[in-house]
Amino acid sequence: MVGLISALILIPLAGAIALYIGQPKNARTVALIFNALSAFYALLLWQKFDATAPGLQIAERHAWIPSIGAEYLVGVDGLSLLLVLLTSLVFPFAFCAQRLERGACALMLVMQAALYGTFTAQNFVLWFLFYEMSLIPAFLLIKIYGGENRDFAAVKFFIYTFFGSVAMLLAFLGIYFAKGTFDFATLAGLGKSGLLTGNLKWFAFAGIFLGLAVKVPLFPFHTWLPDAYQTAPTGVSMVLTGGLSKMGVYGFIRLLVPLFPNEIKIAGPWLLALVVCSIVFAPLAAWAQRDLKRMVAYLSINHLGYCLLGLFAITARSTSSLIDTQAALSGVFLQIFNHGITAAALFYFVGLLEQRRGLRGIDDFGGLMQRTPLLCGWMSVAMFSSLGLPGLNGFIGEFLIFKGSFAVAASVTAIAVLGLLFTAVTFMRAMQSLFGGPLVESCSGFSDLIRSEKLVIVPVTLLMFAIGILPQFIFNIFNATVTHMARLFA
Amino acid sequence: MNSWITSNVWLIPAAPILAALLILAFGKAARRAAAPFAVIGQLTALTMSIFAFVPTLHSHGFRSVQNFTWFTFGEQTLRIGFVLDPLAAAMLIMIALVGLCIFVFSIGYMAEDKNFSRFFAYLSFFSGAMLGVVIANSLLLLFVFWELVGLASYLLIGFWIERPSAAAAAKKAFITTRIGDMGFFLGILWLYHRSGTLLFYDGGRGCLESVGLLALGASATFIALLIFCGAAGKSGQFPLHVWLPDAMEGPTPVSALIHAATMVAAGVFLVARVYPIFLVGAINGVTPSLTVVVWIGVATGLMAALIAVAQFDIKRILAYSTVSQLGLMMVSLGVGGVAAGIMHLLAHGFFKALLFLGAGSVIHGCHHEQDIRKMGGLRRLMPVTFSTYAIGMMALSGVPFFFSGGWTKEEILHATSQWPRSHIPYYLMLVGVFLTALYMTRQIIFVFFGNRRAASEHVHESPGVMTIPLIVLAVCAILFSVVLTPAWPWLENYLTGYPARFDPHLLIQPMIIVSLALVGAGVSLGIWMYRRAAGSDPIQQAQPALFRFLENKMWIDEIYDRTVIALAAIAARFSDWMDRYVWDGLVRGVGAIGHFLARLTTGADERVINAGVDEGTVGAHGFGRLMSRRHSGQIQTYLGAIALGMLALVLLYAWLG
Amino acid sequence: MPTLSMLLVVSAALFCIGLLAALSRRHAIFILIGIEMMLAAANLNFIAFWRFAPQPAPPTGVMVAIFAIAIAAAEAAVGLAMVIAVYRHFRTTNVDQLDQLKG
Amino acid sequence: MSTVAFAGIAILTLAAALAAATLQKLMHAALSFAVMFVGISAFFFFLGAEFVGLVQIFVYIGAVAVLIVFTILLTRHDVGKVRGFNWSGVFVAVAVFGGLVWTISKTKSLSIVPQQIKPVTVQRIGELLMTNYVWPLQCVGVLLTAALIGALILVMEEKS
Repeated sequence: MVGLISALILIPLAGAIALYIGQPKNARTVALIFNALSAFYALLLWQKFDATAPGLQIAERHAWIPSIGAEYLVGVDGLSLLLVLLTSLVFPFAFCAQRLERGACALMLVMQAALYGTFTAQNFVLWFLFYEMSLIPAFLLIKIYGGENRDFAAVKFFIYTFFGSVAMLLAFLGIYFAKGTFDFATLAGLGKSGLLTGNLKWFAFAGIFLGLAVKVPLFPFHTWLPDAYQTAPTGVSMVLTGGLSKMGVYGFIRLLVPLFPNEIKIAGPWLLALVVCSIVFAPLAAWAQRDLKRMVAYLSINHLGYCLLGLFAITARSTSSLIDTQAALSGVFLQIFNHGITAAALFYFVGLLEQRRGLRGIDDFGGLMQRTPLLCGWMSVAMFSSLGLPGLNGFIGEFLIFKGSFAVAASVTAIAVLGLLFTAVTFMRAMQSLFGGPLVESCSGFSDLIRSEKLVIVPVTLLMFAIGILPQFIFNIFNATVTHMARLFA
Repeated sequence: MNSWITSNVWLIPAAPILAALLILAFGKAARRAAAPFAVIGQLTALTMSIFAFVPTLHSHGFRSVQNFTWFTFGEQTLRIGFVLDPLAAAMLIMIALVGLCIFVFSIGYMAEDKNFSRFFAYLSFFSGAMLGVVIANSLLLLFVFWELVGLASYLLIGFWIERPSAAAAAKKAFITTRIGDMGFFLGILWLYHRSGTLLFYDGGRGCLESVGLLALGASATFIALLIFCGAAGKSGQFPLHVWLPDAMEGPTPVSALIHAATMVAAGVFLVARVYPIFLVGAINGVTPSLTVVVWIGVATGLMAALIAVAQFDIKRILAYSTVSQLGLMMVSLGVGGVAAGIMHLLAHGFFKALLFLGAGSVIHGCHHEQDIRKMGGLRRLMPVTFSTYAIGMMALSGVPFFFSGGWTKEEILHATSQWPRSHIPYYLMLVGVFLTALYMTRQIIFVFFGNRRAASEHVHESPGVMTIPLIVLAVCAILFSVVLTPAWPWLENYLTGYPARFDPHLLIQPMIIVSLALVGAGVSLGIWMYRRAAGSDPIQQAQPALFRFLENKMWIDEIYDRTVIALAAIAARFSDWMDRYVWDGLVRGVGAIGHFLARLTTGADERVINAGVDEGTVGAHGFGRLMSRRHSGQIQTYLGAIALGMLALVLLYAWLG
Repeated sequence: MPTLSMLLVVSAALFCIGLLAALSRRHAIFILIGIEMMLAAANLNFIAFWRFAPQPAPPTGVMVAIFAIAIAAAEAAVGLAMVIAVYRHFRTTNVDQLDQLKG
Repeated sequence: MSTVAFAGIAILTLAAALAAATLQKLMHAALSFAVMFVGISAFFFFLGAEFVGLVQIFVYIGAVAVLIVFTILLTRHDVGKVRGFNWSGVFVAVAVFGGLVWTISKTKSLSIVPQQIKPVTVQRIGELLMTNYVWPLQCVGVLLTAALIGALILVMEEKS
């Protein structure tokens, strides 16, 4: 009998195999059917999930390679469930965004399975397997289906992330030889008293940090991201930002913070400095971009920076009170989810523009408001959500993060607020030159949103509003986990 | 009904917002229904506001609070709520009433516009958000509505987004206010951190109540100043005032009016709402934060009044007059005259709305000409507009006895004169009053008197749908003074919570003589100076340098362009450059070192150097080629790499020891 | 008596000379010679560690060295056979010109 | 084992090794190679592993060195032509040597002198080979056979 989570992981894989063997004509439809199935399972998981219990739930445990302490252990807590739901949401969204070829659809499904695995695995070996498994389809998707400059971007992406992964693997081997276990929960329990000693401690910390920082990415390990996001097809960019980048933040929460609480306290100021650089420099760089996709990519770095700001602020200082810790953690979780939706939506809109115009430079458009008011209106909603306008989803997460981090690191937070301002400036400039001014001739033939596009964008936007106005249903997923983790970190 | 509305006060902003959503949902199909929807929504809000107003009259210091949990995070809850007190109730009525007049006026003014329905959706949305600001009982909820007001103003300023100037003005407004809002946001965070709650009133535990205020301690000054940043951004206080005059790019009278009568009042309202925070640690009613408010207000008021003297655009004159009046209100709040400031805010809402609608009527009649030098002699052609405009002008100038503005201005001057710290603000305010009378006289002479000029041919009076709101507002501007007189200071006592008594002896105050003299001097000087001015300005001829300085708004925009904006743009380009060349260069450098070592082992020195140079120059393809080149196929290269790798491991092992 | 570290230094030197030969020389036979030297250095380490271990110790080092010699001999035989085969095919033994693995 | 003898053998071995690695003439290098193995065998004798030392001499000097010489003869057309020296190899080798020596010097537990031991007899080695090490022995046997056949196939004349 296959468990619920295993089924969730296997469904996209089955879809990929079906696409490969069956060679169906309409690959996207098949992929969407499998997505619907996995979404159904994800909802089932949500339904079975007991939101009041803090620990691991619906776990499946099988022996795998006992000699090295590797076992097949999957399960969900609030954070994992949140990310599983996000994955189930972003992938159909991405499939709807673009008519991908059969091979690309199969690769996307493999990536989806890997993401489900990453977010549910509770044993390092298994987790790492899925973590790396997502890398290969991402590489191939960029390399084969990417746009201009794809070879360079793909290799850079691969080498970069792979380098980070190797560092992390080495670090974990070190931990394994010291402690003899790969189990997350056991390791987290040992983390308090210090996992390792001497220089090895810092070596392991740096290795894991590097691996995750590249993935998120955190300044200054982010330079692969603009290239990769820029050249990848729209759907892949959406998945990269909506799913893959979350693996890094998830890793920080699940691995680095529980395993190295003492080291983070020492390295805290440096980490916060990097985060602030991420938050301030990324939107500034976004402002200077001419390519819309690159712009959104940079803003993505900025938004993930907020997640890490909250996380590092509460873990870097031992003085943080319970309310601040819980606020920051809730904010981080919510921000993860929000960013997944919002950034994917932004890439979706850039894709729509590119589809209509063939180009996506910010100067290639102008006066769209006259020609395509609906497109502009819905795109503005996504932009306002991204810049943290109250009433939309971005605001609550950011408010909670800043609330938590302000209490412990006021000066850092004050600088980070600049990031909010620069994000607004960037979006304002984009709106001005895309929507405003006289209608550019090359845009005069644009069609407004068609029915199928509306069907995609309206539910997503409604979700943004729902989270922005009545967020309780999202908080319910992870409140118990937040409480539990806050005790752990305190 | 009365008690029902006090416990469901949220319905007041909900009505216009619902109307906005309905109009948007129907889209273009709702063109005919848009205006009725919006007007009904606004009318509902007004009715409910009046019903909400009634219970506040029953008892002095009435305050009804409904708090509820917005969401629970972890084990903590975030609570927000709504409050109804005299301040909120008075603001509600002013906003709803002025808003209704605008709505009706817009039906006529925007009749030709192809995005008619969208315009009404925005207007309703704006009105709802503004009403929400007023009744919020939580600084966070207030911030939420505050930002929504900002969004609505962005949408309305940029309503004619196809005009590049409108798009730029909208962007400028949003970003400038957002700069202030970032300060406000930090203030909220700080306040939340210190007091543990963002509710204003919460049965003694709110952040404006004694326990919450005690918890603030010395940080209260900073929190107050940060919140004031937000207020300064919204209310166009120096140095964040630059967006307000540009905001006149919106649909002529309507958007301008919103930025003149209601939205900009939000900043003043905010300061009044969180006034207890400003007062923490006050000695004689003076705190450092309030002192800052006073001086910023004085600087704004005087600067804007000076600039207004040298403008030729009918709307810009009014815009600067708004900035100047807001400065006045801020001074009033800063010196302790909270009630006076709010009274002036309410009165200003009416007469400034009147003036802007009048200007809109003039512009409409003059076929969208806004330069006052090209108008003239409109007095006979547009009699209704003229007479209502004259009432508005006198109210704004502060002519005593009959006009609301006169009474409130005196109250403010009175409060300022008693400020213990310094008398300079008082004298500067007197200069401001004089200048106001001067530039309003100048404007009215240019527009309505003298001979007809280029734009005043074929002028006609506006239709009834536009003039009736003018008349309503003019009546309001006069009648409102009934509750403002010192003889029966009903409104002041209503706001401060004391019962009002009628005492006719207090009608004549010494201040009224000063005020009368100044206004009289300003008006007479204006008449004397501009009487003969036909299409040109006497100051311009007498003092061209000074005039140019004022006409160009003291070059503040230009200074910002050269400093702040230029710096930010440089920072952006620098970030991008760092990213492309330094951070990415580091990564490529690491790759190049690996490549270099690999090459070294094959001993092809020339190729190493070439490849190194290539690496620096080829850029895009370099990395890919590099990766393939490193696989030279030569066994010795691999062996060398293995040896170095082993060495690295050995060293690592020894170091970890 | 020499200490263990002196022996290890000698074997390290031997290893590095072998590495030098394997990396620097163009001729395939030199590469083989270098590899044999490195193997011999490793054997020396095995024996030395066995000898310096606290006694009594099982002669594991000796046994491993014997096996290593056997394997090295086999490697040398195959390696030299390959040199001959390559020479026949390409008419050269210069490894610089053998880059069929190039990517 | 006296320090003097140790130093002598070490110098001999390393000098021969260096010669084998750097001499221009292949034949000279092969001879130096043989000399180096004599030195290594001497180390083995001194360290009490007489049997390994003997095997070393038999296998290397008797078989491998001779094989090398044969190969040189078989490919002699090329011998004079392949020249050149890759100096970057020196860099790598010196770096590795430095790293190893630093590691050795840093490891405190290595500065020890040997204790007295019972010599390991050939009989004991034989017993061990037939008991504890019987599986590795079998594997080596297979490996040697495979190597023999492989070498034969490699050097067979190419058809066509």
